[in-house]
Amino acid sequence: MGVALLNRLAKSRAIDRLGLRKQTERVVFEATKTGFRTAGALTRTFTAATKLAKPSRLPAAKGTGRFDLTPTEDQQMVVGVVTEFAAEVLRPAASAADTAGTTDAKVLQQSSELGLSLIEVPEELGGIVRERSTMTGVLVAEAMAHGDMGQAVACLAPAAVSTAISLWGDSDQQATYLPAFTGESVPPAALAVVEPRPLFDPFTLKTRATRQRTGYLLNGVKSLVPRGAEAEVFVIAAQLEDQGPALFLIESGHAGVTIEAEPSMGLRAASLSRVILQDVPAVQLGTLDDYADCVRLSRLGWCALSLGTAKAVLDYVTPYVNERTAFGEPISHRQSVAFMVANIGIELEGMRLVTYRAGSRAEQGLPFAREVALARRLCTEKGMQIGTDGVQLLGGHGFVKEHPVERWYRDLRAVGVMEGAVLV
Amino acid sequence: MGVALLNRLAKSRAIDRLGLRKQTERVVFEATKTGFRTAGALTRTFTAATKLAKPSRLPAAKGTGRFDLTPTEDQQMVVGVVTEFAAEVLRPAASAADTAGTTDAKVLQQSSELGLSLIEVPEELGGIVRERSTMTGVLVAEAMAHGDMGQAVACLAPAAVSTAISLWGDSDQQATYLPAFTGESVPPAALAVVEPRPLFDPFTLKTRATRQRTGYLLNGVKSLVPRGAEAEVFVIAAQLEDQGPALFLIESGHAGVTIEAEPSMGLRAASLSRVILQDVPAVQLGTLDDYADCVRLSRLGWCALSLGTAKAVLDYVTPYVNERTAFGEPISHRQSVAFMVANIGIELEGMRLVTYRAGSRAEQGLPFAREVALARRLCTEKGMQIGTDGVQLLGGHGFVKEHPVERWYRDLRAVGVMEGAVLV
Amino acid sequence: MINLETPRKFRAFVNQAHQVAAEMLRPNSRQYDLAEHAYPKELDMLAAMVDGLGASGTGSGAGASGVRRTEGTDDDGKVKNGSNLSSVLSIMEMCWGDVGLLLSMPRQGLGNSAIASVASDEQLKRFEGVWAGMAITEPGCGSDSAGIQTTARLDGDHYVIDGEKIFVTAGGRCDAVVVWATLDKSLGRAAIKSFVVFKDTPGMTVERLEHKLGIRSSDTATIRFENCRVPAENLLGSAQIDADKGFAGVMQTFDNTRPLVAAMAVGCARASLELTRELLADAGVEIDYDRPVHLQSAAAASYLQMEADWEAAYLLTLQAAWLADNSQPNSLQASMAKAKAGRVGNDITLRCVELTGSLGYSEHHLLEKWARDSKILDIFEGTQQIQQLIVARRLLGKTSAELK
Amino acid sequence: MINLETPRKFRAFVNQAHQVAAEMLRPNSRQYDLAEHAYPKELDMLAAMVDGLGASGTGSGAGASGVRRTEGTDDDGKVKNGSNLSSVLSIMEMCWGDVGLLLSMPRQGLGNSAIASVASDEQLKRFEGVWAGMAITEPGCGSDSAGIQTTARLDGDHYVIDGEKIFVTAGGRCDAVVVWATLDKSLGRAAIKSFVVFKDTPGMTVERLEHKLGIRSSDTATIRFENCRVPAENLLGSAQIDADKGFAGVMQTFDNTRPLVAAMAVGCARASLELTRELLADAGVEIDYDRPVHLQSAAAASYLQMEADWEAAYLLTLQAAWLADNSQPNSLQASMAKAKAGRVGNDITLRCVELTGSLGYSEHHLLEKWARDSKILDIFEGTQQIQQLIVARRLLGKTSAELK
Repeated sequence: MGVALLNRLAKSRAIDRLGLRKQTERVVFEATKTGFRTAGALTRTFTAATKLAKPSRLPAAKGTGRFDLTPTEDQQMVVGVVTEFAAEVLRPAASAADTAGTTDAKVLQQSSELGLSLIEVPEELGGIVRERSTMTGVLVAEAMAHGDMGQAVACLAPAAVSTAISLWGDSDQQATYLPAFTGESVPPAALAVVEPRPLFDPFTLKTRATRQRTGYLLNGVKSLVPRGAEAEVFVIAAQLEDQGPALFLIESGHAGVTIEAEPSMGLRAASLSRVILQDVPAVQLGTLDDYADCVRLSRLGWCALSLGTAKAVLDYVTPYVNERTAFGEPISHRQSVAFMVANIGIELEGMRLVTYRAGSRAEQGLPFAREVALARRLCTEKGMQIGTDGVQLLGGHGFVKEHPVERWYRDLRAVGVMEGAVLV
Repeated sequence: MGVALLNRLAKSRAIDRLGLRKQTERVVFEATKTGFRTAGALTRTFTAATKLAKPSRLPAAKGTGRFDLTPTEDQQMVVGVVTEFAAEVLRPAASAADTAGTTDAKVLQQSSELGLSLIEVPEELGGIVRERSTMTGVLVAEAMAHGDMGQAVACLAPAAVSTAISLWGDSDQQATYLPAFTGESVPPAALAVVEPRPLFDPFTLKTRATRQRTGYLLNGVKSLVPRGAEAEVFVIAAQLEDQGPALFLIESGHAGVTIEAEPSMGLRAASLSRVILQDVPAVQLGTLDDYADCVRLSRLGWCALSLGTAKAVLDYVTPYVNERTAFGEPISHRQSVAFMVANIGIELEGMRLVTYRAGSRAEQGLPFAREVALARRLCTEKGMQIGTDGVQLLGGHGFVKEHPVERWYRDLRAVGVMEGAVLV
Repeated sequence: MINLETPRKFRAFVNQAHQVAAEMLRPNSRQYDLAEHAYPKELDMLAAMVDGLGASGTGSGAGASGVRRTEGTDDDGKVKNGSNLSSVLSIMEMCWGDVGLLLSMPRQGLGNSAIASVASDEQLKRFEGVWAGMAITEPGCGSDSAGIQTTARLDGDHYVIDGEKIFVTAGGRCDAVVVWATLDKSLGRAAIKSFVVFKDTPGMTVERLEHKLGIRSSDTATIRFENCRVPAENLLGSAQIDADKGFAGVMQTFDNTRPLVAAMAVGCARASLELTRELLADAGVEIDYDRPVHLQSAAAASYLQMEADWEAAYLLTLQAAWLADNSQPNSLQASMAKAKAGRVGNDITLRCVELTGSLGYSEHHLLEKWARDSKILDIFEGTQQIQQLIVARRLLGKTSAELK
Repeated sequence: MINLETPRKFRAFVNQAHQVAAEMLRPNSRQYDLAEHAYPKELDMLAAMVDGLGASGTGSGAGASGVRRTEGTDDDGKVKNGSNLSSVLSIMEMCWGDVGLLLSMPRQGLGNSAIASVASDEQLKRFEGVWAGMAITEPGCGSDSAGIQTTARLDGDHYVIDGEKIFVTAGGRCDAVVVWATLDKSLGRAAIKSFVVFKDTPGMTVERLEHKLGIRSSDTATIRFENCRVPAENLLGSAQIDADKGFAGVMQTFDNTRPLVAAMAVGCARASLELTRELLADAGVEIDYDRPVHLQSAAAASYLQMEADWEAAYLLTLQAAWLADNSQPNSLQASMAKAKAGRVGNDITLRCVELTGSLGYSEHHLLEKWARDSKILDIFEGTQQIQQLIVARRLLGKTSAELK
């Protein structure tokens, strides 16, 4: 990172101080966006700018050989800013965004100004990094979700596409798309992996890519795609004939792209949608091996999100159980309450360390499939336990929307279900 | 039941009063029976006595159509006697039997005088029942294991064979073997299903039955067979060529029968063994469908045993946590302790009801595969949880053999591992 | 004779309840989940049907009002299968349909159970046909029923009630609420009594709760009492403060209502299990009850574990109701049923969403809704923690002063 | 820079420890489990080797004595990977071999950790090479360290110790025990101090515990002190009763020993996991880290869940040691590690027996032994419940008077 990052942060901080903190009112949409069906939302034309001779590839980060849990100074700075954004912007807007079923345009604009799409984009392509920065991605996703998981997913959705193109795109793809993501107005975009069926396996896809004279045609249905109705570019996971699953790039302007609202239990601020593809022209992004990495890095992103939300639960219930009294003393003096809080703390710390290990291995170019699998197991299960315990600790109050724990309960269930959508 | 049962009980009670209660000393074997390898132990000749024209078959018990958790008067009487036997004989002898790796001969003799082998044998064959009595078997196994699971398995092992022959034997087999089991001296015998491999499946057996001109030849290895070294008759589960798994009867006197000690984590009083079969002549017992029922009824027996041992844990820890003090009051005043006891109570009650439902359905001739599967799931998992929580509640004291909880911990682990050995 | 099957005489009745749930509740489920504050008009017709069911003799106790314990021996001196059992069976079916709608069913509120539990015969008759909500919880005391601050002061032939109650289910729609209030704070539990207060009583204000995680079709209200005068004869049961019986009077209600809430959790979880099983079958996963669980697919194993826990919750619930029918003490078993069903119901519905992936998580199916609805069932009528406290006290022989 | 891999500089050392465990501990494991009271003579040679390892500079802190915190900055001002971390890594390897034998290792007792934790430099030197057990628990107070009844009375230049200690690991074989005793019962926690008492001291009687569930190769003793005179300079650390520091003095020991016990649980559980994985592979079950868990076999899913919990316990343990190496407070993380590793270790070893069936349950393999050994690791050095209490107090900001 370095200069590019500092510039970014200085700008975003200024905007933050002037703009969002002073907001006093927010438009609340009364109706949820249930039930629409629409065409794709392409509004711009992507054309190749200056093209590199060969695609830019970030090298693995060089390790120190020491066991260390301290983020780098760069990471501390980035996380500091994102934490502030999450606390000052995302958290206050979370309830309204959940009800509206969408993230406010101003919040999205702010987040793109923070440079969230640049964390894995090389400096030479207008990004801010010189080597792999998976751990930074993990820390950022964690910090965002501490504010609100739903809006975090909405904000991070375009970054999944820019990261995928940086990591695996050819020089054409990098030249065509990345300038938009590194510019002033980041295009809505989404990485779509899930398909609507029980026991979905991202390595056995029903969406098919059929080879054409140039490129491919995609057919299939993608599910739980964030901001599907707005997205201008999609990265789509599809079965490449008899070779296996791979990633494909499409633009949403084609007539074969239909978007259906898919409101769900949680993540409502992310405007989840189905994306229905009928003979949509596509280009392949990366190799079959890259696809496996994409699935893993995306799962890692969901783990990171779960850390933030689970931490939000812990931070919320701690003062609550200390302040609330029953039988003449704080309910935190009862072991059943106190131990529930202790276990939230213990399991969260475990989730965090296992996720960090996976992230740090990925960043250093070490094999990380095992570590991601373990992190996903923990974050799915213990994360949900933390969500339901959070509601339980508030009793009847936890069940009503005056308190955010019910939303975290709904959001945390997404972690084991989601594939794609975010990438670190 | 009726008269036959009453006679039995009267006799056994008398013996009990005169004999076992007054015992003051017991031979404790210093050495465990580790490491022996021996031939089968046949000491008698089984020949057909008076033979019925067709095999005796117990009809299903007739239901009342009412939801009812009250045992019949007959059952209450039987369970009363067995409970006393378990408390007065099995429990005091448990620690020594565990150390010795065998159940005292006097205890076995006593238990056979109780008529444990007759619970599923029709009156016309010298038994005590006129209709299926699976529930009685469940209640008896539960009561026995409240005393000691290891000795209970040793005592109930012959009953598994007499029950199998009653339920599925042809008139020859019934005439040949049942008289021994209904007589004064019940022969050691065992139902052997398990084979020594991980993820053992009783429906995919490696022990093979090869068809001969008359009967079959068995080859294979059976594992965790109670009292294998003494047993005179075995009922063996084996793959019947290409037809599927079935039961076979063998006598242990054949030269192809070798017994190896197989001391294990728990159930040490049951003298678990491997039984190695090389070209051992055998006759088939029952059909392929009968075999499936045998597996289910045996699993049900293990569920019943787990209920008794888990209840022993609850009964033991309850006064313990009330009497033991820390921080100036009984440790039961701490919610972490009290809730652990509460959960033992709740899960045990659930295990009990699910097991009873399976038993009562079996007895009434209703399909019961589902209910057995659910009972086995619960009893395996919650039973083990109860075992480990029992030790935990005693802290360091739970880890030493001055208290029985460490033995229950070891025994309860058997429940999900065992197949065969007992039958209800 | 031990038998844990649905009683023969209730089978037709349970089938009818299932038809009602399948044809009237389930189809309206999503609609009233989304339209949180709309009154489900289908319920009036339904309530009439339920009344009919109750009166038809095919089964007594079709809903929450069927929990009264009748003294005396049964016709034939044998074990009795009565209205407590039929109530839990019917509520399971209804909640397989929709928990929120069941909770909105006219004349079948938890307050009706309270009346059925402790009212005198005269009162029972007087309050027949009244739809009654139940008002126990107060803002300051979540689970501490003994710490109630609402007071009832005798003034002539009226009691004057002052205080605030929260989380009153059907509090907006019902005709009356059963209110717990203390006659004398200094006398502790024994002084807590319940009162039937009609909605038009001056001094009573009802305010609807805005938004909830689940059971959104049912309304939940906050009710304030200021100098609210209630006829003295609306005090349920005895007005005497009997220190020996302690909490027994009003607490008896819980012995009857906890199995009902357990039944709700059991019904809701069964809905999740059934749909999940269908969806898994579509994905090629079959449940095999004979094959060892570790040899099956992980999804099947997960399902089997859930089904086993469900079966335990189901039977614990039936047991608690059966004991009540047979005039045996059931406080322990009622709390065991509520504890197990509450946690298992929540766990199952959440895991079913995980297993069914995006189908379960999105609103295409009702699985995500059931995972939201189920949570309250581990909280109201005594949280998981309260139930464990009660079970522990009973097993360990401890008073509430010793083990708190 | 965040990196959770084994430090490069410890890799060779960890490999050596693994070789020792594989070649010297594991092959003797069953023998000394069955011969509960025999002294494992192989250990003397082993202890010499461990001493050599420690001295060779390839790694410091090969065993329990390596937990001392050194003040001052590191050579290069960077994050430090020191003897706390190398100790837990080495103990994990050793306990992958055998927990009971590790606990019997001369000069590497938990008492040595206590000495390393709180001794002055002079004492550290004086007690070098002493094999020290740790005597905290008393018959009357399981987990209540503050309720210690053993007294130490100053008489001239000696302390006179009276009391009884139970569950002293290696209490029979060690050279000395570190005894917790109070200087003044009326002053509470602050008055509790630790003393090094040599085995030949008059007034001290040692009695070996007969039979245990697991770790049978290690000896566990009851030790009684009657008018037992100990040189005053054997009081570890400061003799002053500092009410402000409270328990801090002796309790500091736990911050160092709990990660060690967590490491034992992690090592033992890894042994179970590895063998189970081999046996499952024989049965045709492979673990796939990419395929969704619900699509794999139940055995693989079960394995993955165990491995995930194991990984959390492993990393929590490393974190606690790493904090100690870097002179950061680690009480919270030490208790988190002990809580998670204790319960997960027990759970994993028990589930591995279930998965491996009769092979796991019988003595053919060591799986059943590991399921017995693991249980004590969730009990000693503070039970699961004590760890949760400590974690809860820290997270909630509660004193031990408020949350008990």
